[in-house]
Amino acid sequence: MKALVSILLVVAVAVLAAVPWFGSDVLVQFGINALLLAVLAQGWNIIGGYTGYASFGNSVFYGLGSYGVAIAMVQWELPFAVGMIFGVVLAVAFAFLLGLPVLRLKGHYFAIATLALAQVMIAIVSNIGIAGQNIGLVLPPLNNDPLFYELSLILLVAATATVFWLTRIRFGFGLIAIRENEEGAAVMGVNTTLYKVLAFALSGVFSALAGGIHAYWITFLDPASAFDISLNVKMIIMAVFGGPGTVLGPVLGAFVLSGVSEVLSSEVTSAAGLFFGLVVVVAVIFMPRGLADLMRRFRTSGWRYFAENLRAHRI
Amino acid sequence: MNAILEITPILEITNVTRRFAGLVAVNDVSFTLKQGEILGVIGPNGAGKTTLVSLISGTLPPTLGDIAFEGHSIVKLPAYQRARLGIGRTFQIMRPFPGLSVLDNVAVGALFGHGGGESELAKAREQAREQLRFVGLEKFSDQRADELGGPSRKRLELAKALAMQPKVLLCDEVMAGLNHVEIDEVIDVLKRVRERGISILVIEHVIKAIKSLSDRLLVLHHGEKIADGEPDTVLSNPQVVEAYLGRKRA
Amino acid sequence: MSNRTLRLAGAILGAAAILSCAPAMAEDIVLGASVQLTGPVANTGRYYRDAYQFTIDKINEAGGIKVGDKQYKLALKLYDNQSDVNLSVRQYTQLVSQDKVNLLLGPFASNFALADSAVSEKYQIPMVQGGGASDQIFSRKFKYIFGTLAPASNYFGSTVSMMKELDPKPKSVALLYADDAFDVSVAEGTRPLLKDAGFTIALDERYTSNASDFNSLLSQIKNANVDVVLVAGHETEILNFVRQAKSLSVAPKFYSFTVGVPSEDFRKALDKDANYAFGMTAWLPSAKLKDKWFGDAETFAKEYKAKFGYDPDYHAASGAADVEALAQALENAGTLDPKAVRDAIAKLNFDSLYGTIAFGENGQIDLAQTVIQIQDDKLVAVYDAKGFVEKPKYPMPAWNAR
Amino acid sequence: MDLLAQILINGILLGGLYAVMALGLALVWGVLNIVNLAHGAFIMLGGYLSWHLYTYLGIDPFLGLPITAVVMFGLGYCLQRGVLNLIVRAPMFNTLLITFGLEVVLTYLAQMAFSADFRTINPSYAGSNIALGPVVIPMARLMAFGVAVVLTVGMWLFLLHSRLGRAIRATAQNLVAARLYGVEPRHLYAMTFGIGIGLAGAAGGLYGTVSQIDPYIGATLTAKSFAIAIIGGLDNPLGVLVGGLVLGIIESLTVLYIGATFGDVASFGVLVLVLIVRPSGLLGKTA
Repeated sequence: MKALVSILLVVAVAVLAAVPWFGSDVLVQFGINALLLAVLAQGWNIIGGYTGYASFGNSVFYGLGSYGVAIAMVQWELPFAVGMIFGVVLAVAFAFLLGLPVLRLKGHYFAIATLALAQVMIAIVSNIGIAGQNIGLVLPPLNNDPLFYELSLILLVAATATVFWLTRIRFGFGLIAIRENEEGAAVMGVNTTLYKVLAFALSGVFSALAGGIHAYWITFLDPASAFDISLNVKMIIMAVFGGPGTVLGPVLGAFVLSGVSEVLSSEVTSAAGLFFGLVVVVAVIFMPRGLADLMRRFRTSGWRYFAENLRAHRI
Repeated sequence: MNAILEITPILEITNVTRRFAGLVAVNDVSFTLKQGEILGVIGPNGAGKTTLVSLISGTLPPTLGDIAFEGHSIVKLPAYQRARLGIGRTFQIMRPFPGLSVLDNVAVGALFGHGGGESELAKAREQAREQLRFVGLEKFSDQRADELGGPSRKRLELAKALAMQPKVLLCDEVMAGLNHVEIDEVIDVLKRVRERGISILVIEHVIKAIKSLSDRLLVLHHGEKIADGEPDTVLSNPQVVEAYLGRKRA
Repeated sequence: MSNRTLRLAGAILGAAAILSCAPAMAEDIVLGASVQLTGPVANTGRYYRDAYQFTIDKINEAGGIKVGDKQYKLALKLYDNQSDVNLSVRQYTQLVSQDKVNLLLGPFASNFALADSAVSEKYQIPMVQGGGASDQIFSRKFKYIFGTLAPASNYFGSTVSMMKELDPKPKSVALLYADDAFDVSVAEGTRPLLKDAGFTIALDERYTSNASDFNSLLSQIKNANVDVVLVAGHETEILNFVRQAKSLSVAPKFYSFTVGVPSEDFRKALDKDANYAFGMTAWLPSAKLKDKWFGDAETFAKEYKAKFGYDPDYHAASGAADVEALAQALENAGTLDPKAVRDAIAKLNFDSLYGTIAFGENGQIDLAQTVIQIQDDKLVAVYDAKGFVEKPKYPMPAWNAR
Repeated sequence: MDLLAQILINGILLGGLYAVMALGLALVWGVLNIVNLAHGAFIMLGGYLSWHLYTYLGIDPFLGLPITAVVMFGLGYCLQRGVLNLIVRAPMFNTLLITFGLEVVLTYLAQMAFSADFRTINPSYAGSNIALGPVVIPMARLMAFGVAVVLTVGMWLFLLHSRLGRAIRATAQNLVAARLYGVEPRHLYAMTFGIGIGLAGAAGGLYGTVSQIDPYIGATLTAKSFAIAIIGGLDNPLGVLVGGLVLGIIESLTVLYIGATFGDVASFGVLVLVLIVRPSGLLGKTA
């Protein structure tokens, strides 16, 4: 069974990697977007799914990564790779400086504090000259979608491999222990503060890299789109829809929801947003534990699965 | 027994006070726990027993006073560092890692506990399995922790703490809610723990259970220490009787 | 994997497959666009949807256009970008690479045009857009982007010229502008104009786009006792600004706004309070503006209102001009080849309902702004390149003296 | 000096409006532990309702507030009873997500029903004001402020002295406490959410008299409401009033002394600071 799953995964990655050779330009475009969203969902999975902290600040990392690339390329005329590193440095610095105080907060308070941080970043960057204030920065265009696609795919594989690796090492176990019972983890010797900050930073690294790739690809960046909170909500929805705290759930969730959303925006264009909202509401009600849980338990429970969920969570 | 009592105390609590917004939960309490000793702490509900455990394990900072472990003050150390020095605790309100299997719950202790723990997952799970065998939970290894019944959870708490390879074990009401047979089993487990050289501080509400287990008893009442000594002497102390029986005394 | 899992996977693949089967009409020339039909800027986005469709229908009614020796009809492929820049970039790519549209029409707003012009440049398909006026769009040396809005930097040009001739001549000016690309361009262009004309800038404040509370800024304006207030912003901001000015009794001698004044929506929302407000427009529905398809601008405005139930403003006219520019360029080029059409667009010089369409070196059109004012609930042109058209109501009376 | 006085008055009046906006959010969050991301969308709906009452029936927006509040209460009650009650015991993310989904749905429905055009509620006195020497007090804002104070104090008395209010407060501590007061929990949840939404509706009516309403104002208003609720604390309506005033004054002063693009830096910066230093809010009980 394990071998089968590994083979399937390798095949899936190989097929995905081959898309630019047989797929249309639009499919590649859609792919870049879906892959980057999957990276974001996977990045969020580290802090939200494994560590249990509902971060609304991951769009800050994404924005810092975008601005790292944009500032380096536009203002300093440095190569893309240097910009990516700069973005990651910004994100990690942010994770340590603000993670320390903010990660002491629990539950909704943490969520709201990170939400506010994203707002503050929009407001601050709108006033920073080197970041183009609220007008934004225009990057030099690079007409090479297959490259962006493969970069995104590599990043997603790296993020997923990292998460898989986390599940088999002490650090990952510590994060799960924090999620399950933080006080309990502390008295068993888990350095909760350090672990949380590290998880926040790690999750930030992937988000920042995704932001960097996206900025160079879309060639335009302004504070509202870089620190977009609805992007953060999207990554949470995707991770939660797929199954938070699982290795493949967030990726699956990102692919499925990106597909649904893309079909909606091209087929029922004027009501796409409405349907997306309805899908979210219905999904939360009937499968609050995500696709991964659905797949695991649907085999045994069948359609009763949905009724069981309802019964378990209502009052 | 006397020989053991002479050695330097493993845990020394000096004039510790903890206040919560006007309420004094623990008031100027001092005592020692000696190497290899089993010290019972009793007292009525609200006497400050659980607070005391939290102060020692580091989940609560004391308002005043000092706590020393093996002669060094640990009062400024965070909980995880105290755990790594060798202080293990169980929780009265049992809070396992609900989503993890019973085995992995215990493995967390082996991975992080005393001295920083075992870094390899496989070895940690091996150690965890041993602890489960020790407390008699082996057959539940693969179940989710939140699917365990009450009595089994008490044992899980013990196994988790033991997997940390602690030098001191703080047990917060591990016998509450158990029947006679189960209490006897736990007493047996704790005695075997002590045979490994681990010092134990047992907090208990039920006097009978603790009397046979403890080398020494300490009584808390309204956050203050009102007695400390041989179990029989302490239990016949009129102040203790009053505290426990309260109004019924008349 | 179980059967059920496989079926689920199948459904996902199926969803992806739907993406790859949007048929394009073979005989028509398809123009593609992605505009804001939903989301925060949808109320201006619809001008473009309506204008594009309206103009294309009109051209088709007249038999379509002749390219080389073949007669073609025009068709529109339009997406809703939900006021999301990233989505609009993806939709333009889809239009070009999947739907294989022949030419592109633009989105509304400068930040969208800025991002979307990268797509037309990348695929070398010309885009004529009438919704972005920021100078940034045209300073990138792109060859495939053309704009039919007058340059942002000159929006207040005619207003400043008029201010010099007012009696009594105003002295001090407050310049307020939102912090987006377009409005910053406006402010940067206006500052030197004011200085050259000898006005003192008493207050020069950038504010956050979408701000809804102007009480603090208004109090500062009142405190500085300025004669003129110039605001470059968005319609909702201007609306709040005017309402709050009234409630704080702030009445400078003169105030003028980059947007709002020409739009019916704005006048309706403010009712009588809209009076005395100055604005500018590069377009007025005048019978003097002759047009090949509509006859003249007045007819265009009438038919437009009859069809959609609201008055067109310069956004709509600019959108109509975009379609006409493409149609004219196709006829001139005599081929559907995008590169040839691009060169034909660059050489365009024809009269339309919007004015003379001729693009400068950078791809932007240069149209003079006419100063307009709302007088007795009606929109009146007061000053254009040739001087006063109608007497401006100046100075503005205090709010309680109206 | 006159300018400063005027700015402070502006800030205080703005703060009153802010307080009403956040009152319902704080109640729902504090009692039901539901972080309602759709709160702003309900304010928007309340604004539209008030606008319709004024435009088509000629009902003064301030006199129409009770109608708006009652209708919105009904909507809130039904939503909690029919939808949100289904996921009360699900993991925390889910309430965030479902209310986000609701926000999207409400926004789109509003756009379909009311179009993207903005609306204003413009009664004859909306632009009038009272002059106190050099300081000008806008009428509509003053009235909105009055309503804010009345609603806040009313909420406070209701929670403190009515049976339902006490049951609601008890529920904030313990989910099943409602039973002790003889109230069925499902009903109590729906009542609480309904009251929260009713307050949001009233806030929408007030908002329409001083600013414009369009289908997209919700998200910003939600963010603002969070800031206010957090700054003031969740367990006391009077705290929310203080939170609103603090935020209103800070924003006005920031615009005056630092610049008009720094208002959001100030308000959300204060929010983060309060969260870090005093997570229970300025007036909240310390944990």
